[in-house]
Amino acid sequence: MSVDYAPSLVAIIFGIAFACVFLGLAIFLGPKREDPEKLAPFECGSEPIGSPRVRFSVKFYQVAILFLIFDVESAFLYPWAALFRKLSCIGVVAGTQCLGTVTWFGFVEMLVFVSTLVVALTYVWRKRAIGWG
Amino acid sequence: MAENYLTKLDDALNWARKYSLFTYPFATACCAMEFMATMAPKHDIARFGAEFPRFSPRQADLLIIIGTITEKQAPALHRIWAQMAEPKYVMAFGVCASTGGFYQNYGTVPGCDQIIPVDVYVPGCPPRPEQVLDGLILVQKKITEGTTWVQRRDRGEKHGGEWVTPRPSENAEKKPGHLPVVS
Amino acid sequence: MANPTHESAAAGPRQVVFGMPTPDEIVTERSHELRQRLHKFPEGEALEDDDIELPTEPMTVNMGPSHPAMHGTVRIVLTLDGETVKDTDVQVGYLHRCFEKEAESATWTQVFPYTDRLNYVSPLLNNVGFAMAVEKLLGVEKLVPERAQYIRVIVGEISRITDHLTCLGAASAELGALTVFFWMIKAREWIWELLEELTGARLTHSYVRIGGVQADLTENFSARLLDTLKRVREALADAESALIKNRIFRDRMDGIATISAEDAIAWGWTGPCLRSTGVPYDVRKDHPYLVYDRFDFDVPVGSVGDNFDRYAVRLEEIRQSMRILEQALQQIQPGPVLIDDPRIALPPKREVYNTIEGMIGHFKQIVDGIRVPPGEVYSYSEGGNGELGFYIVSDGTGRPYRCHVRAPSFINTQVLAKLIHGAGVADIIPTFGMINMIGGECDR
Amino acid sequence: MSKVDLDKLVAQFREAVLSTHSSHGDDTAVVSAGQLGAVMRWLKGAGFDYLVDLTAVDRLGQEPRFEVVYHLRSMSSGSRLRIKVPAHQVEDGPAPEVPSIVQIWPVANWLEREVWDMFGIKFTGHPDLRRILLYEEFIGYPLRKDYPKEKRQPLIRRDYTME
Repeated sequence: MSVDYAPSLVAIIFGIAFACVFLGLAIFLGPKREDPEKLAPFECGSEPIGSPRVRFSVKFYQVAILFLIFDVESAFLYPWAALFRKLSCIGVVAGTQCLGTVTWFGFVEMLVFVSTLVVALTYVWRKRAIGWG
Repeated sequence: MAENYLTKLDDALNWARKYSLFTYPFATACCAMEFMATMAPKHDIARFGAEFPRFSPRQADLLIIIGTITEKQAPALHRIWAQMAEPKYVMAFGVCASTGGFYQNYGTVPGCDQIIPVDVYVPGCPPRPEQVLDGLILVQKKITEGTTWVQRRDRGEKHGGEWVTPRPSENAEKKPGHLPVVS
Repeated sequence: MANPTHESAAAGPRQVVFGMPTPDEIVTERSHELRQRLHKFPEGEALEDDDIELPTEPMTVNMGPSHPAMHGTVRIVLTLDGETVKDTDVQVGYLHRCFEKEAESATWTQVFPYTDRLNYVSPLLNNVGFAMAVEKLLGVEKLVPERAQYIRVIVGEISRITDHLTCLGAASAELGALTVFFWMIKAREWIWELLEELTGARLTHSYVRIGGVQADLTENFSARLLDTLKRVREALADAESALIKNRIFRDRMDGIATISAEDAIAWGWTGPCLRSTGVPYDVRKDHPYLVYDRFDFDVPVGSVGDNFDRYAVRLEEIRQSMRILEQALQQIQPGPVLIDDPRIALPPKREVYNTIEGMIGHFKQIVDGIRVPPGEVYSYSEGGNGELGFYIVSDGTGRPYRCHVRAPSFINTQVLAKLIHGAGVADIIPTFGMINMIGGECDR
Repeated sequence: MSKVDLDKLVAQFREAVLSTHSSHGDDTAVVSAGQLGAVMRWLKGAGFDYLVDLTAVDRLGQEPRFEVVYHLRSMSSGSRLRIKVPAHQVEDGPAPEVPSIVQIWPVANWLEREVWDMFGIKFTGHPDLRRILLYEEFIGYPLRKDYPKEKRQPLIRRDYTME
């Protein structure tokens, strides 16, 4: 079945155009007056002390990466949920009704995907990488 | 009088800027209580588009100086005003911000226009919320007329312009940034 | 042009040159340190890579004067290790408006507008405190008419309610509960309307005079006050139901910045902060002044002394103040509101225009001020944040020789450094909010 | 504080207590600076576990020009006491010295810093004596009687001619 990609193309173009127009407006119409005091870092009105380039504890990086992994995982659920009816139905799908036989394929497929990540989650949990202690 | 300076594009821009003033509430003293009341639902400042306080000078248009500015606070005020993105407008909220009020002593700056240029002074100690909203409408009117300090400076108007500003007396030592100490 | 930043004496923040150390500097510096750490571990264990934590540098951040949570007038130089606070240098004084120097050059009555702006959240409590101090010095505190004392208690308790409403509202807003902030400010707005009718101003009332109060209560004031209190009670009930059992709020407030009773006393805490640690010290109960001994109200006391206890004590204190108000409104009797001693109180306008003594008395008192006999006195009352004391020295002229304010906010804020050591950066906000530091009173 | 405690204090520190009087219901004891630490420690032991306030008064023209005033309160009995310590100021000589009581009551830390900031009375033994209400560049001590009220020392001012 030929899937017509035109609408999504228009949406992408519109999105990019929308962003560029507003950024462009800000850049071209906004007045520019840079001077050293304006570009100094803002520290609630005080003289900036210390340098922002300081070695951070690795905890921050760890928590960020772990969040990224499980966030991307949940991103995969969306397309799966959209196609769930098609996946678990051999035969024609009429709107919300599956005319052919209903199988467990869709569900099992996602179960495998999620369970591998649950294994990763338990490992991370046991190593206390998530906790902030 | 000021209209002929502005082109159509500036008109449109000023109209947009006028109705979406993001305020940086530089709140220090008793006027902050009245500012809370101005923000609160009864005297709602949101009706004029200035509802969203931005606590970073980079994202603020209107610097509202709320309360007394002391000598120790003055460098912080100047730094925050300098770090504000253009175009920036300043409103002095209350008598202490405008002239130092009844704190004429060694610790208080006699008015924040000794430190940064101010567009609108709202009298009152503390001013009633209606006065504050009136001051805000005055800022909006000045923006459309093009008579705010930033717009004058962009047009290159020097002090010779039609508005009068206090001049340091002749015997002031010519070091930049220091007026004679009033003793 | 801008002054160089002050280097705090304690672990002073290092002035690091603004720029990234070059890679080879990093390698040489770190590998030397790493090799040292490796030698310490026995051979087998050193290979376990979990234990080696690369040394991190403390980061110095300004929680500066113009910060929404710092009420705009306190600067904290934080030395952070990641999220936990290692060292703090709390700097106050950004709202030092020289109250004590101004008081020395104003007559006794002219000091009242300055006292309004000390704790500008509960101005009438300062007025009453100052007036009581001068009356104690004059020796006339017994001669103040009874109705004036009742009115002082009434407006004082109303002012205390606005103080706690503002403090709880601002603290909830800083924790993200903006709706509760708007409810509390709405409730405060109703009260301000009432006070504006009575005193003429919403915030800076200057309503109390030496020897009484400036004007009598407006007509059916008590009926409207009771109605306002009913509406405030409803708004308070909404706010309490929204926050008290809210998981996020409780996690941010429970067990944070706990302080023991001994520490609180050693650090000079008074008021709701001290009562949250379990010490039932309230000046209205321990040293009853005005007519407080005629009302029965109890002093809410916390148990653990953490942020939530301070929140709950203030919430309960609002209700106790309402109880006092209701009893005071029943017990109040008609009568004069100002002492009729011409040397202290201004004569009524009728006399000033018609009689020569009234005019001269009025003129002398306005120009030279009230003749207060030389001496010194320390008078104290229960302010919004604790024991508000006035130490006054008079040299017999019409102007105070020395007028020192024992500011509860200044003394309560001192222990902030100890409370936030080792806490997270996010815990500074509720802790500072619950101490309720008011710039005008802290820096005077 | 009842008369008894005042007499006990005099009995305990015969030479340290210069004089005692009681006005407007506040009992006052004037103590010499040298013995201040000992008197305060004794008073804390005697139940005055709460330092209410610490301030100073500049009596320009009288001999002990400054007097540092302490207010104490006992949490248990609720009695209060005022201790005054004279501090001499030699004509433009060094700053007057008073021993610090931060070790006894930690609350005195900021209070003493404020008295140093406003009066220029040095507290020996104070861990971190710097200005607290004013900025470091401020010269002079404003709450002294000879400091004019409106003598400003601005850190920063806008220069109109430069714009």
